[in-house]
Amino acid sequence: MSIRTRRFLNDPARAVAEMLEGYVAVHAGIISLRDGMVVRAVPKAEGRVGVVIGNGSGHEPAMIGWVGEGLFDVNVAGPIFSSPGPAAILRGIEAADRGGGVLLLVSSHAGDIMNAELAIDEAEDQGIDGVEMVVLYDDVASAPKDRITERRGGAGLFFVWKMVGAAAERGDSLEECAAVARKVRDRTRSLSAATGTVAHPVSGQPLGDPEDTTLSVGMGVHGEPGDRLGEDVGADEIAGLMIDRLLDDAELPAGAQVGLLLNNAGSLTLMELSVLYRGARAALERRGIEAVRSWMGPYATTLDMAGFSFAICHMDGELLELYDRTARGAGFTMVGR
Amino acid sequence: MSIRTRRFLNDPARAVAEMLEGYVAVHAGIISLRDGMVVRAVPKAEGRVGVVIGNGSGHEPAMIGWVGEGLFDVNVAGPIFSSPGPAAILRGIEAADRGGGVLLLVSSHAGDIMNAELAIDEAEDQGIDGVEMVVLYDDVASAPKDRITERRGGAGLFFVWKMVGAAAERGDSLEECAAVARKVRDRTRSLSAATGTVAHPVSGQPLGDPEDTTLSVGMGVHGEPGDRLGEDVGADEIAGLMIDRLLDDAELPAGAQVGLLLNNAGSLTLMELSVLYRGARAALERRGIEAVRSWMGPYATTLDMAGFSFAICHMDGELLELYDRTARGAGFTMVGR
Amino acid sequence: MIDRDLAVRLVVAASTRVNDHQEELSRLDSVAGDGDHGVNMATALAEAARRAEHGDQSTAADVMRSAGSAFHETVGGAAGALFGAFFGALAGQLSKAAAPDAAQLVAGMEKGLARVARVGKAEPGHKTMIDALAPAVRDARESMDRGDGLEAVMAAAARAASQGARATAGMRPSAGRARFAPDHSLGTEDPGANTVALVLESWADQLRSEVRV
Amino acid sequence: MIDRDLAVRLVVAASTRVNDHQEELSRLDSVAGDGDHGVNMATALAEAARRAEHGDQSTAADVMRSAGSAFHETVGGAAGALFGAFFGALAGQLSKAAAPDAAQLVAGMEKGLARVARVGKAEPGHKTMIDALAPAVRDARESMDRGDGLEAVMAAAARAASQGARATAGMRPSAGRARFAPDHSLGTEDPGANTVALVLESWADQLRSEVRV
Ligand SMILES: Nc1ncnc2c1ncn2[C@@H]1O[C@H](COP(=O)(O)OP(=O)(O)O)[C@@H](O)[C@H]1O
Ligand SMILES: Nc1ncnc2c1ncn2[C@@H]1O[C@H](COP(=O)(O)OP(=O)(O)O)[C@@H](O)[C@H]1O
Ligand SMILES: [Mg+2]
Ligand SMILES: [Mg+2]
Ligand SMILES: [Mg+2]
Ligand SMILES: [Mg+2]
Repeated sequence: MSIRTRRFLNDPARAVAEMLEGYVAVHAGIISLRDGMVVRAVPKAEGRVGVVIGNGSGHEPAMIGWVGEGLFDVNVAGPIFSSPGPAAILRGIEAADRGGGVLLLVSSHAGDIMNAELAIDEAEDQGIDGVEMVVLYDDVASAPKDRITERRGGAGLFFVWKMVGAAAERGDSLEECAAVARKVRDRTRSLSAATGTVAHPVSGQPLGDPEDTTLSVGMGVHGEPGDRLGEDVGADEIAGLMIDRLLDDAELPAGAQVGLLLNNAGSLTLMELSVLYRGARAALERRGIEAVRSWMGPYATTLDMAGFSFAICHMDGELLELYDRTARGAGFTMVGR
Repeated sequence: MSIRTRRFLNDPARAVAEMLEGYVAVHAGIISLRDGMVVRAVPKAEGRVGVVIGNGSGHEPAMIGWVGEGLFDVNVAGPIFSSPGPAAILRGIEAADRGGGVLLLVSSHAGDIMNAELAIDEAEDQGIDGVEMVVLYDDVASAPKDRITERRGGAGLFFVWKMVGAAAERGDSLEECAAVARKVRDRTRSLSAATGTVAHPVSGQPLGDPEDTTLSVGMGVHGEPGDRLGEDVGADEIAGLMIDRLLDDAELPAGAQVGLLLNNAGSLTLMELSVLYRGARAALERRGIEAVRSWMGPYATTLDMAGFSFAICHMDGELLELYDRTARGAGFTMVGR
Repeated sequence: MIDRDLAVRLVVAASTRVNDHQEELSRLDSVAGDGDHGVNMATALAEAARRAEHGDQSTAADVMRSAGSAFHETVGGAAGALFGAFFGALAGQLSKAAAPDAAQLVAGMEKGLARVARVGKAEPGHKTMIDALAPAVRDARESMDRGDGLEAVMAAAARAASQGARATAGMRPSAGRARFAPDHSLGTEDPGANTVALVLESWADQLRSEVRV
Repeated sequence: MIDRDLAVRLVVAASTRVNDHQEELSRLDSVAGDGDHGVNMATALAEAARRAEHGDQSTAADVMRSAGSAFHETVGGAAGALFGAFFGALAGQLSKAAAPDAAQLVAGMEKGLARVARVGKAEPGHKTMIDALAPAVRDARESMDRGDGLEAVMAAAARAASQGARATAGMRPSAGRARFAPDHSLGTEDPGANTVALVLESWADQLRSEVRV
């Protein structure tokens, strides 16, 4: 097996810009484009905390599909797999400002953090204040637990996005929103698996070895390599192994309630996802853990990667209340309970 | 490029059964499993028309994701790419019966029609009546317009499913629902394109030549081959060419209003889809056609095929009213206007 | 005479034969179809054999009827519907005699062919299973009319089916999935026609081996 | 003296050089990164060159500041942030003299290195652009302290950067994306270090060609 390099694009260098145009045109009632950024078609109420995120493209529907009621106010999409620069992030901060302060969420990747810090320096220089930044990480494969702050952001950020968006929408203060972000982050773990790799649409370069189709566990959202697994491992075994590793890392007691996310990294079939989900539920049950909320589908992709990730978030009453609130994005909707 | 044969499954022969288990577990509030079939968790009101469809698997989220309020009552999923047999379809008809008659929708493929006809014969033999069957087709590539009834079912069935589901839910009679199905079918056209092929998960056999990565237009939902296009055709050109062919076939007058569907056949990235959508909108505008409703995403897939299809449905007041009604399936939701 | 036990052996023989060729059949189907024909047929026949061996069918007709249901219940698809219809029709004719023999078998194959043609709406030359089944039925009838016994009749049917299957390579399809790319499958035999040939060959071989023993 | 026009020529030279090597740089990045480094750097430098050639910057410092902004506005990512920071710091030092020369250039490179280290939190030996930039800055300073002129100072910097980039092949990464698979990139040079070498080499060549003419 090798990888698909023939893509349905015009000029690849213009792919991100054209994607944004097309995507907002489909979802005109929910989002629009302003200054190259995806913003809410109907802005949040005045005085509320604005939530903004800048990130590399190629992970759609994250994050462009997460702008909307109960979610983000602004998404600044950078080039493929590359954080936008400080100037663009600063524009995003300004656009998200509804007078209640702005929370800048950053997925922990070297480039994202650096550009966000440079943007915040710039904001300070310009006398803009009330900007808070929270760095998010969840991927257990990227660093041992005693160096947890060195972990990178993975699919588990789903839970942070969802709950912070809900908190900001209902009127929590900037400090409260930031506290929710840190709390959810600290209760969330993710781990990914994939077979094969993908090609960068602009350079045409594969991420890693295109001929290597070994199943690897623990790879990153930009194709950073992980550990290899034997060829004949079935879905139940893979799911079980991954869930065990997440639960061990989180040290959850039997009886704990979790949110369970099964994220499609790109080209997995719904058939495979459903079979893996079934395996994960069985693995959770064996450990006495209850999946009280579940979501399955493509959320944070790596282009058309044939892979997936599991994330668990240790729920409590406060988090469930936030999780269940209405959210209306182009790529994620939840009708409040 | 060749194709992915390593799949995240347990025993491939049990993949469909395990998929159904996993899928209904994720979406427990919306659907459940009964006798191997996907049924609504909350049945439709008594006396309404039941809507049922039997189809091969491998096209998810169609049709398992389309069972729910405003959509189907029962989905009978067959083996991969294979219609279920008459016995299973008959059980589906019985399960969908709410006392108002049952509409059996059939996508025009040899096996689906034969098995549906055998099931209806069987139903008659058993004294079950009030069953109506409508055969649906929309794929302009599969037969010329003067033999339109020989065309096969494609992604445009989206519009039929949506509107028939709405009609049945609001209480239209069996004849009225069947009339809606035929009306929408006759006003809908679809056309698909793909590069490369996919492997059958059970046999491991590729559909067609795995080394052939030519872009082909007009292939079927089971990988039936289409016409080839040159290598260097960009997304705008492909979209324009396909939209033109749909409009020519439908003979729509300038000023006509259409619903536009861009269906992901499996592994296309949202980036590519969005760029293609942008191209299609431009092509429609050139012909003076207005896309009043749009939907983009994976609906009827062919496993992880790197392809897509466009469908247009010529709208009028009646159809818009039905299209805009609330629908709540695991794989398709619309909040009524 | 075709008694219950012989019918069971025929179903088992067909299952074994098709199972041995399932990859070849799927490969043929992958050229212009969806690549599952071998799996479909092997799965249905395995279930048919399981039911025949463990079931409580008391006549040959019951065995064949239950084989037909196995097609309809386990695989679906085009070939599932058609082979199910064929076995159902065959069962109907076998049930017309207390001790069914070549006459009922040939009549059953004729009914089966007619039903396959009606359900599938395909004609000879459309590159389908009919292109193996129609000559097989014709030669079986001729053989019986010449006064041949069960073994010879089935040998004639198998020979004709096999030739018919080979001949589909030169045809352009106008039924089934393959019709969407008529030129694509030129040079490749039709998978369903091959299944017909394999089943009839397995029956001819089974009958021959029983006579010899 | 580094005047406005020389600064423009330096930016253009860097852009041309990196553009010529962009595929190689992306290939290096694809081993343990995301395969876009060549595209990133070529895109940013092309925009920097465009601004330099068509812009209305009146000093060398302005040209370098606008190059830094080009990095921050067009590419983002790790290298975008870091190279943008480097050019910004360089511009800051150049602006301190009316007629900036080797002294301001070397001071600017030192400031740039410090800012890259602060923003990126990486140290020498972590297999990053710092492993080319740090020796380059050190040798440039030594050369200047020996009394060398601009051309010789830049030649020394380029030599050291190039050696530093080669040496990254033997390192295990502990910063950037590549750190997640430390062994994966053993034997492969760091892409960002190579860009540093290419840029400084293009500047050394440009200065040498101007002296000769
Ligand atoms: N309309 C038809 N009439 C007769 N035989 C048909 C018809 N359609 C398909 N077939 C037979 O079915 C075979 C394909 O069977 P199979 O692959 O199991 O089903 P499917 O096409 O549903 O995947 C073809 O090779 C052909 O012999
Ligand atoms: N923390 C860091 N400190 C110094 N240099 C870094 C750091 N992280 C990355 N780099 C440099 O950036 C290069 C990668 O740049 P690039 O591929 O353009 O960005 P990205 O990693 O965001 O895709 C690496 O080769 C390395 O030289
Ligand atoms: Mg990058
Ligand atoms: Mg099939
Ligand atoms: Mg088939
Ligand atoms: Mg990179």
